[in-house]
Amino acid sequence: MPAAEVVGALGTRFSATPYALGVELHATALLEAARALRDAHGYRYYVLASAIERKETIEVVHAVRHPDTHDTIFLKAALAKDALEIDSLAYVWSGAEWHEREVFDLFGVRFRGHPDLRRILMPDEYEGHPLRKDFPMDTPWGYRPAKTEPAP
Amino acid sequence: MTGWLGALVLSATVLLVAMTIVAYLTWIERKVAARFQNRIGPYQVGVPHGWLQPLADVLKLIVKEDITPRSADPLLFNLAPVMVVAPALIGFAFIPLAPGLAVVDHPYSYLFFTAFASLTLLGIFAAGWSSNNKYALLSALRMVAMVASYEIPLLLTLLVPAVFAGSFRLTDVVEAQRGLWFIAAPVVGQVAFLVFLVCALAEGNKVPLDLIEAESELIAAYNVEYSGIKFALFYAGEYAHTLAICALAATVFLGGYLGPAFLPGVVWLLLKILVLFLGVLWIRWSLLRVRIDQALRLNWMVLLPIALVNLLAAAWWVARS
Amino acid sequence: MSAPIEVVEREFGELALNMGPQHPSTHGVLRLILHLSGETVVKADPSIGYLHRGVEKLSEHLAYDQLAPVYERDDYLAPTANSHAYCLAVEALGKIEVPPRGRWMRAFVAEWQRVSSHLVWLGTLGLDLGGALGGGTTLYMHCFREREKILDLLEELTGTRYHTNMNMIGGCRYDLDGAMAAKSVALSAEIARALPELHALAGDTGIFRERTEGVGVITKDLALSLGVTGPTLRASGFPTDIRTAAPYDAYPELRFEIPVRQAGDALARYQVRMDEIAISLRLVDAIVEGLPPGPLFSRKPIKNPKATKLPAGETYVAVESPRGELGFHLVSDGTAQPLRLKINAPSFANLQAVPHLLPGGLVADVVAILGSLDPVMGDVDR
Amino acid sequence: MADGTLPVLGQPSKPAGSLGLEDIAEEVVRFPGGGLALLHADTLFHWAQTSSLWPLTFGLACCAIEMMATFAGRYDLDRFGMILRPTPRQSDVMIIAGTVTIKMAPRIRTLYDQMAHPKWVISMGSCANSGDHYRNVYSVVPGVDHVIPVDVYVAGCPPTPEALMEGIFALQRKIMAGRTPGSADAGR
Repeated sequence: MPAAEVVGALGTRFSATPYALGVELHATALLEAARALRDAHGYRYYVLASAIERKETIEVVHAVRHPDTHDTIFLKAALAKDALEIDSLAYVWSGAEWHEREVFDLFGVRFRGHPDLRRILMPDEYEGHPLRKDFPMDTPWGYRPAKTEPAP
Repeated sequence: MTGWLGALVLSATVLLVAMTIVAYLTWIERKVAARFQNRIGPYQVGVPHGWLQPLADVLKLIVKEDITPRSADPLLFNLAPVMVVAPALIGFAFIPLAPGLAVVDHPYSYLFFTAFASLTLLGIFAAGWSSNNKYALLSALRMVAMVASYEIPLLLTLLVPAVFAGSFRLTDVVEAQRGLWFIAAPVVGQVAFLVFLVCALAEGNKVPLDLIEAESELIAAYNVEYSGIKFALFYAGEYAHTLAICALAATVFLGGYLGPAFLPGVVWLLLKILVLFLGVLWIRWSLLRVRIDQALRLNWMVLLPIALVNLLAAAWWVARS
Repeated sequence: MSAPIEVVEREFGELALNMGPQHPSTHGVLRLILHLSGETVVKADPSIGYLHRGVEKLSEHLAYDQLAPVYERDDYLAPTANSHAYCLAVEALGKIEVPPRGRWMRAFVAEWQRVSSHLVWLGTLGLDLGGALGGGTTLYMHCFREREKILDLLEELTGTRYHTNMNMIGGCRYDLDGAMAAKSVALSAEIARALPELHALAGDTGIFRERTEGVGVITKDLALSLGVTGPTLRASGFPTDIRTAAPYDAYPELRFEIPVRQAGDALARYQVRMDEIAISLRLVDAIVEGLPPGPLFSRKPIKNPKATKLPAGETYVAVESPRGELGFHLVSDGTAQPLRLKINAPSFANLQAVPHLLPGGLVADVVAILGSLDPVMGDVDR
Repeated sequence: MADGTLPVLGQPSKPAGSLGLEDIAEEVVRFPGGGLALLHADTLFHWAQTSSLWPLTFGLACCAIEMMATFAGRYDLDRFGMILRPTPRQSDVMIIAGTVTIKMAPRIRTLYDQMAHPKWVISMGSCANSGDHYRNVYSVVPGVDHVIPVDVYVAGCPPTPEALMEGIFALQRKIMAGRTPGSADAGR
């Protein structure tokens, strides 16, 4: 789906490597690339933010779309697990605000410059980031009792 | 049966009949609403069409736990239900049941009735304020805004029958309608009735003007903290108030107990009240709710000028003839 | 009502009102912290997550064939849209072909559920605007009367009322026979006849227009930047519909118009959805007419679900659910379970508009705006 | 009652060996129509509670839609005197319709505590009964009975309106039998 010339332009300007859905770029280039994508290429429609946990890294993914051509492009930036901090895109697309809060809540990635970085899905006083691979699925908390039967 | 004994028997009878009617108004409302909504309504409690439903509701509410929240003002909190239900019931004392027969036949009974009907709303305010709940508070504040504005056109239109009859005694007002019911008075009567109906919807807390008990916004509004028998009193008070307003409308606009002689006057009165109540239900169960600013705009921009002009027209008509 | 209400910010003269999670018109378990000045909202802070069921974590622990019914519980007003998007994602990654009849049957159920979902939306909007003790309940009852007929048809087709479990990877499970096709045609005509009645109870009344016109306006810029989708986006002037923008299944072969309104207010959202009901009814008839013959599915779930493996890769596939773009971002590492599965929920995106829309309105506008956005909390929280 | 649970209205108390009211009542009941005259107060009140079960307007997830469908025209719980009340103070029965999460559980507890006695709980659907397929997920309480006592469990995902109505009838039988609220024995 991504438009080839946009991917190419991003690749030359921000040394990003194309992949199936968009481009992979360095975490420090994300904010600039996002601004360029919105202002120069017209990708004004925000789709989603997500994160993918790999062996060594956590990849933060943003997806944005051109409202007229309906081209979707994914921006992916890998973070080392001991330095989970990346620039927030909440001031580029305001739709990123809640999505980034969700990634923070579930993965523990901190977003620099986010207007209101709080937990969104889990209770405020919850410990841990549930979607991390080292977080057991049936962790007891609050009214949730300790495990009494094996997980499926 | 003279003197105080007669008055006692009469008032006890009126009170009992009024309370029974109030209880069955809830059943009528549920059945009528069900008809509007393609369903059956109460059916299983009591063999023909759930006729024991009001009894079951009242009994259940009596045995239910009666909670007074710790942060509430206990005096006002417990007094408020009585303040709602008592004035509405007192109002029935002034309704003429037959020529010259009312529990209280006072020369200013008309004014007393309207005063007591409005007192009910004071009880609602007390409930909303004393509950120490934000939804109840918002409801109480809305009530003050609504009542402070809707009382004015309401009273102005209620003056029209008094002007026609030349008396504040309700029995006189009825007797003055022997020739022509006041609703049939050309233009003035119909306009007065319509304005009264809209104001009564607001006072009686019915959709589309039920901003005091806006269930989808303020949960249960002023009675949000009330349970058990106190809630039952609110429930009864709401219907008693509606009944009282319908009774007033039947008395001053529809000729009260007057009617063809094959039925006694009281039956005519009850029939007129029932027709008015069904009319209110029809409005209530088919319209959506307006917003508070729209309701107030309707009052100040539309109802109040119309009521004023209408009152002047009524006075001019009476002075001319 | 439920959580203790204590904060009163006296220095600003504001009243902090806690609306939800248990409130008649928050459409489930949404909680809104409203800061009121008088009755005017000055700040709104939605709090979500009261129905967060960890579906994304759960999907990393189950096999591909086991997952489709799990997602049906997410957006519980249009369950097949979820499994539909999931199956499309797996099929895209695994290069699995779906026979034509299977693709058309998926669209058939999806369109019926769009109608039934919009009917629930209209009924609950009525409850929001009219209260449980008024005309709103009447509208709600009439909507549910029509919806029950759709559920009857779906129950006859699939065995359940709305969690149909219709879609599976490689096709769908249940087939339409001649008698049911005739029923579907008759039913769509019946509901099309009932639509004016519903419109007369809602949008045709002056009070409804007064309550919704100019309320909760989402401007074009805000709509794009927030990423609101579906009818909410189309009411703001963008004719964007995944069914035509990135057509899937039977939709490339179907012709239908996309309703658009420019105003972006609650009334426009109402009009878009009402038009969509009519269009979906025509679509259902078109699907029944053009249903191609042939098999329903290309593969069956196998006995040992863990044996199904997808090649490593990453894909994003979206469908147009009744609430908008419902996308599945599926990442596979070549094992029997997804490495990561992100559900891009339309209600989540639409609900994000709430803090931008509520300030300046009254408490009564809050419920009107929420009702017009049609959030489903299972979809928001996942 | 002895174990600290809530008292039930109108429990008859009779000294051992004496001819109590109940024995006389049994004699009278043999006459046709005599039972009506000697209707026990507790039977009367249980009947009232059975006939006017007001649920709290409270839905969590998918099951709430089926609950709404049950209140709507085709099934119409108003036939049995059930009307929805939006505030817990005025409701008698709480229908837990949907998945209970750890974030929602304290609120459910608060709502339950705010209800006035006698209060009943129907757990509707597999999620509220046991957590269903979310049972092992970090954010889900595996069954609402970890939070509040439950009277009737209704199975299904989601239960059909008929199943919910059967659950309500089971609760009515339980109330008529004078069982303590919160005891999980079905009133058969």
